[in-house]
Amino acid sequence: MRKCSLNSLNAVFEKLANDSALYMPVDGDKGADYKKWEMGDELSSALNTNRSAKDFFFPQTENLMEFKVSGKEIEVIDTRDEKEDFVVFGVRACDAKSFDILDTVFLSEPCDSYYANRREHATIVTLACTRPSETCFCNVFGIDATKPTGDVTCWKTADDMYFEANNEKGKAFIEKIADLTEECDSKAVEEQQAKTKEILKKLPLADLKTEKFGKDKTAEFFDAPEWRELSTSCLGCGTCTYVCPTCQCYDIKDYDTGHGVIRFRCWDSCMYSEFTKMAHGNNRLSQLERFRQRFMHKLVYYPTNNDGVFGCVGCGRCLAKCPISMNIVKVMKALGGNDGE
Amino acid sequence: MQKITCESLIEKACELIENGTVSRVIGWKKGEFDYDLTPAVFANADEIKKNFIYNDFSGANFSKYLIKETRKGEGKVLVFLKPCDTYSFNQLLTEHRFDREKVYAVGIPCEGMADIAKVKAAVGDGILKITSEGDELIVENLYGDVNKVKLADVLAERCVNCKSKKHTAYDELMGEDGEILDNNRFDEVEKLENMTEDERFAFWQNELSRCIRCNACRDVCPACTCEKCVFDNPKSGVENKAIADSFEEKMFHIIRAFHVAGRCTDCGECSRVCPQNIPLHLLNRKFIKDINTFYGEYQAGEVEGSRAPLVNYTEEDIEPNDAVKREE
Amino acid sequence: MQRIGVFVCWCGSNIAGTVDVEKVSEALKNEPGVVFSTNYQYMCSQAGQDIIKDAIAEHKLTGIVVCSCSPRMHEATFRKTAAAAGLNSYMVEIANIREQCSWVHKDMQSGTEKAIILGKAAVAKVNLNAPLTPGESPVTKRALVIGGGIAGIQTALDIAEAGFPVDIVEKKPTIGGKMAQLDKTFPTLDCAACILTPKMVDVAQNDKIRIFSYSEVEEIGGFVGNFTVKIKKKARYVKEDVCTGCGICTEKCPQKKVPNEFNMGMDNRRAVYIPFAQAVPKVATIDPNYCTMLKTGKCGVCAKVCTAGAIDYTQKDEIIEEKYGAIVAATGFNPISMDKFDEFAYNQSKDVITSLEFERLTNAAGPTAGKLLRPSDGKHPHTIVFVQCVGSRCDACAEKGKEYCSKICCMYTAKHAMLTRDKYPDTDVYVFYIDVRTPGKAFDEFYRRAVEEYGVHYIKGMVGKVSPEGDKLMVRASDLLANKQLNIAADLVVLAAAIEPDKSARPLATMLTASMDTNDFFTEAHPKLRPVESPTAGVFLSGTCQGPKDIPETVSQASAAAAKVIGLLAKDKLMGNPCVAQSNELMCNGCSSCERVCPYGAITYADKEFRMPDRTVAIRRVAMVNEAVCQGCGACTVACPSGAMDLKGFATSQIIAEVDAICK
Amino acid sequence: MNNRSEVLIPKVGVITDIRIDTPDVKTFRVVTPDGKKAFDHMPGQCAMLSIPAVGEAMFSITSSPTNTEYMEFSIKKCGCVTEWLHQAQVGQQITIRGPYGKPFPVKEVFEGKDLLFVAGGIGLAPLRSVINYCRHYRDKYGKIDIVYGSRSKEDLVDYAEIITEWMEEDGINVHLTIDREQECWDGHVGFVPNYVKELNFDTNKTVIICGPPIMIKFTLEGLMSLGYDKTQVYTTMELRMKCGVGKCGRCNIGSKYVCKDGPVFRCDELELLPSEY
Amino acid sequence: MQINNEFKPKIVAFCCNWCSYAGADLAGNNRLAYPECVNIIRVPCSCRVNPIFILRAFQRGADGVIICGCHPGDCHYTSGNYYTRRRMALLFSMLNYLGIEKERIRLEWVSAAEGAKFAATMNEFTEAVTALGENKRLEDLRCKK
Repeated sequence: MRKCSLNSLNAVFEKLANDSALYMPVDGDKGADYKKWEMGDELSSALNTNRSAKDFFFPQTENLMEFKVSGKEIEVIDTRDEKEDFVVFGVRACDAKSFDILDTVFLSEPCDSYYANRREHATIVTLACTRPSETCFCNVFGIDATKPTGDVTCWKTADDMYFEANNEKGKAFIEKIADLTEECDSKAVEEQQAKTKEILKKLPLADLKTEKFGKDKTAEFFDAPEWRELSTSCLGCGTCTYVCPTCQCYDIKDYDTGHGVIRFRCWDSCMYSEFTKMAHGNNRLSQLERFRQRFMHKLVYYPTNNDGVFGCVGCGRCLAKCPISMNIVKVMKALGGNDGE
Repeated sequence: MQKITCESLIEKACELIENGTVSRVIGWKKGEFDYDLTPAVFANADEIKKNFIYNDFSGANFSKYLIKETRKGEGKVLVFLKPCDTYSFNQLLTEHRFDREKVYAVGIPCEGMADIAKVKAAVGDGILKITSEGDELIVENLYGDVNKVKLADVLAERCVNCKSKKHTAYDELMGEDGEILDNNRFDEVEKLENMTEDERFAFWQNELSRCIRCNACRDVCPACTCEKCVFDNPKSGVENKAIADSFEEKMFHIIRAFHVAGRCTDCGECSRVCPQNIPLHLLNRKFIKDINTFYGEYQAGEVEGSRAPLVNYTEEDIEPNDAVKREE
Repeated sequence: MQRIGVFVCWCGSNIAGTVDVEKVSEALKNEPGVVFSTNYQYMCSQAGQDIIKDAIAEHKLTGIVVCSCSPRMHEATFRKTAAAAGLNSYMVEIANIREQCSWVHKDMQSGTEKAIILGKAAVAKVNLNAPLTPGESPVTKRALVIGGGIAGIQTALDIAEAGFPVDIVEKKPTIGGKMAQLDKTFPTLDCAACILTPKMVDVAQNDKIRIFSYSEVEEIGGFVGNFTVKIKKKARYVKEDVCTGCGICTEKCPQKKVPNEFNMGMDNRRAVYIPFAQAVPKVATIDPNYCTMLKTGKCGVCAKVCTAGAIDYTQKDEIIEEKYGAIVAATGFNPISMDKFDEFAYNQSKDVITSLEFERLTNAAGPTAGKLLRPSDGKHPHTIVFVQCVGSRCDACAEKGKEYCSKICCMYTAKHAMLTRDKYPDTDVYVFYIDVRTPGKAFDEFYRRAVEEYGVHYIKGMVGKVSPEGDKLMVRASDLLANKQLNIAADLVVLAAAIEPDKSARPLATMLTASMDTNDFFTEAHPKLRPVESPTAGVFLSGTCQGPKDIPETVSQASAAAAKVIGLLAKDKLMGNPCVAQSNELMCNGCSSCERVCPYGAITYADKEFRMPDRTVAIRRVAMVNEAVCQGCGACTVACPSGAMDLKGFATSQIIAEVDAICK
Repeated sequence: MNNRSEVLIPKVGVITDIRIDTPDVKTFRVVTPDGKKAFDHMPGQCAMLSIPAVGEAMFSITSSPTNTEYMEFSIKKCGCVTEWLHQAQVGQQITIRGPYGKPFPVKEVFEGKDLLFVAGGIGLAPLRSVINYCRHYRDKYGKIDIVYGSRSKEDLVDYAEIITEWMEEDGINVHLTIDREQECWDGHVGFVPNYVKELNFDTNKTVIICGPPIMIKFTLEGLMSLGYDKTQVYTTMELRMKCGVGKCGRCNIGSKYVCKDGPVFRCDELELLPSEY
Repeated sequence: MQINNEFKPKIVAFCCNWCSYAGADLAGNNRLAYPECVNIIRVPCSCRVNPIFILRAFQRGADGVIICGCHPGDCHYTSGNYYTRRRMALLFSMLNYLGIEKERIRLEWVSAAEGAKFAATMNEFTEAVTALGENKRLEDLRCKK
């Protein structure tokens, strides 16, 4: 483990930024968001960014290819280019875990080269949580907020920033800032972890039960009567989907610029009424079906296909952002019998 | 004025559902915390007693739910309307969006609703419990602190600039009715107007560039009730799902604001729900302000059946070229 | 996607002079949907149309684009061509590369580029065209003529002659208009009354013609073939059907001090009056502004003397609603006010008069019983100065007067001068002119007679100032040909005041939704080819409401308008404009925005049952368009927030395609 | 970057032949610009065809893998892509990517078995690939029965091939039916499910079925009543597919992704999925 | 501001069929020149012009958009241009509020008789837009070449 004093943190950032693009949460007047670091920017102390860190690998829109059409002829232009290395600093445990989930989707065969390209060039530097919010429930999914994953894990104490590499990429990162950091023991970190864990236990959602959900539970929940009431006030907007670090549904669309056609990929939301609309019809016609799809996917379908791992990381963004305050916690409680016990 | 209590609403709802006046009640349902209430439809008194809640966070405007709810089955729907909600209610009626006969509207007075983001900004995150005491909220957090904050300091933006305490529609009123208020809701618009063109552009570029096109503003808006939105319709020429260019941010918000111009009741839901905290109400309010300046005072939803300014005209209307300030 | 043929017209050198037509047809070949592209010297010629027809057959075209002159010119031509070849006529789009390209641009390269862009836009549009079929509507076989001057009279007589009922609405108590006020008519010098009054009688006696005199049009609704008009019959306080026109009341009325408008205010009439002896209808009218009985309730002389018992002081304005298939505007003209022309001392001296006043002074039925006497002292004037172009042909930036030539002044002034010299050879007559314009049959001969035979002094030059000095009018003028200043001591100065459309024309145009030019003359559908039709279907133009005219021209236009009306009324059904709004009920919110902006009331609502996308069934209020009533303005399409309203022929997708093609 | 393969980037294909099958079905022959097949596939697999600026759409490959020269797609007009294709002319280029989905188990399961194909309308398109594959390797398969029905004679897709090739071949029985009586039709009249029941097939067959959902439902019931088991019946659901690569999140029925786990399903597998189709 | 002499703007003019389109024809008849960059789209009435069309034009690369209709009171359809006037007043004001240069968009009433006004208006508008330079604030980068 290595550390540097918070006073010299800027020097570390400067070093990193000189090397490759460095992104980190920076406070704005409307909360924290990831930003390319420039001298003068300060690492936000906010728990979570407005938008999740998935944008780095799965941006809201990205051009896939271009076409030139003339008469009856079509030319396909591969517009991909190899990305440059970049560092994402200050990723919280929940978001860090979300990358694993996105990986299972995008890196599984056939591998998505756009995603893979970005993923390979990124170094993820995570930051342990110390002041969780009442909306946090990552522990429910087995995530340790005090020891997030990623290539490098950091802990920020009152005076210092601690670094620990988790893999080769991480080691290379530590190596890069070796001059600016010093080797240290993990005592302060452990103290902080213990303290945070105490708080984590007190979280109102700490004892949310997941046992009833998971692998192969489709039949149990699919026709549950609760879906009707749960979905009744859902507006069908995409807020939960778009702030969610693990939602990865997309649409591929073409845009005719007048002098060529760009085929691009953009986020899509399974909550949208048009989501599954195709030439032959719409697979999920009612908001109930769409609402069910989103939560069944996180709680049942995804675990079924991925050894029981849930498709939610408990970051709490949807709890904070849903216009009508409907969210996965309420769904789990209503379906899982947590409610009113 | 006596603050309306949750109990009195529950009592009223139960009474109306039990005496058969209504068959369903649209109300706020308890959440995980004290502030995350969910709009819900209650079908019986037991449910109401168990889960109905009304507190300083009962901000959600239910008017729009009436479209869907009145299309379902038999019986009337009970809806509780705060003064600002009645404007949306009226506007929807003006546009024939639901059957008035199928609704029983109970007007409830409102002293302003709290904005949880402001509460958190004031007392920090990790909130376990919020209780109301007089004009203060008492907030307990994870870390054992108990903080007090004045409700007046954490009011939602629309409540700070409340335009009216007067109910413009109801079947029954609980408590006393208020008056249309003088307010400063156009101050921020004016501030922007007084900036230079470049400053305004920079301001909006910065705000709108954060848009993630989640459609929350549209989907919550009581004026955006189109059976099919132009942004979902491939034939409209503006359909898009995601913002692939900064132009599309502007396109979406200009067109949306234009479509609700003269119909927007300034209920503030768009800004409330925006996950990116874009001050969308400033767009709609600009239109309201312009309409007031150009065509005389008009507030959508104040009078049922009133003719919206954009479907009206006089022979002496301002010329578009003059509508834009030519000095600077 | 369509199979589109592109036809680029050279229009001789009109287009080909500035646009490389070969390049245009070549460039458009590669546009999506285009399967054939060619160019030809005159596409509108028979040979050109044959090229189109052949191509439609040979290449199985489903749409065509003609790059040619304005669609306002030949769209109809090419639509017919397409129809003749079996293609729906609304599958034709015109790219306007003449008026809006070759004629306004000079550079070949950029002109060609623009023509290609316009062609691409038309191709993009036609790709989204759909075949349209016009709807049908019935024709009310009755015409309305607004204005009862010679124009209105002639139009009405001709229409009635063809067997269709006609109503004339005249705001004055009698028909006859300006011509009734004239003395003689140029160039033949017939007496105006002698040739007009028999026509007035014909009107009165024709059982196909109804005259609404002393009436005004209040409201016009509907559309070609189906107008609904509200006519206000003003109270004349005399029962028209009872009054015999004996005139006793007009002699006995004690209120004698009413300026007589028929004589241009140069004498007085009574409060109850018949404008002139041959008035039609020959019915008295009580002027409510002067009648003591109506104003104070005390008098009643006329009622007492009327043996027929026709006087009715309680009469009220009456609104008559009638349906018409066609409407003819024949609202006529007035001389402009002389108020702004202080230099001619019109308001200072009674002896400065307008030409129309001069007509009354020389008319046997006028205030002086036809004797030419000065209004100020009743003496015979020995020096008369006529001033031409007073308020005509003015500078655009001048604040008074009109830019146009009033057309009739040269001739009537020659007439006045000649008649004066003829009757009073002892009179010196001067005419100051800018130009003398006499392009008409026997017109120039007439003018030359005035100069050569009658010794009228024609002086090219403008009068600078007229100043009353004693009983003389000092006229300061310049003689441009002799290049000297003239000072003439005149006894009478006659101003040839410009004429302007009657003030009632503009509100009428608004009611008719007919367009007007900046001078308030009605705009014709085409300045050359459709000069008697308004662009608004079913509205026709007769006489000076369309532009300055003399009597023969007015009468011929009146007959032409009548011919157009007869053609329209002869049809049993009209084909409507298929470019009308359509409501997509699946998207309609039923919000009423479209209804509120529709000027024609073409939108109605119905509650319909729908299967909603989520499988539920709901009853929704949706808009429906009455295609026979809709005129296709498109106001509703923008008022509709959901885009449920679209306009056939100008669909949202089509306009967007044009925008895209242009901006590409 | 070009060393990374990317399935979403399509190849260019050329339409070399267009056959009008029915009033709303055309069959398109597609090869690469150099005249080759775009890729190899197995019966039941799909390909994503697209036209830039119009969109992408998934179609089952109608031609048999044994056809080494080109691919064919029988396409019914029902959306913007298909409408566009229907007005396209020979020589038009499109883009193509694939193959997608699990094919029919022609080797693993079908070999050595008697096969019964049941198709309705455009549902013949995916089955034609299997039928012609089995015809190519005729000796590996038992008796083949084909029940094919449509609204009318004109709506029978690929009627010419059925008449001139399938009906002429030994060991293949083709049973055609149309919904309503029609002049110049002396064949069977009636709906497919009833016809299947009437034909009273032995229960030893493996059934491959494709058509409108309602037809599948009643045919399945009919087969059950004849004594069939759902494990004997295969169907395909490619209509739900969107991205084809198992990532876009649309085609799943419960936890199964049609584009990866399907589109070919054995009917008992479908039974286990939630009733969302 | 630096005026780029090379810059040739792209201008879309929406013209009412009854007045300004005819006015443009009249300008043509009278050979009154105006720049080639003005491209006219014919609409039945100025009230057919949806703000969407205007934004679309800017998106697709227009540097200026001008809407021409009948003079107030002269609408062929009685009231269409009155609605246009309100819609455009609000739209122009909103665009300006968002910091879009107000000179890029204009509305002019041009009658069928005003060929000279049409040409003059187009000349003047083109000049104003040229002075502003390329449309950057309402551009869609994808549509730029």
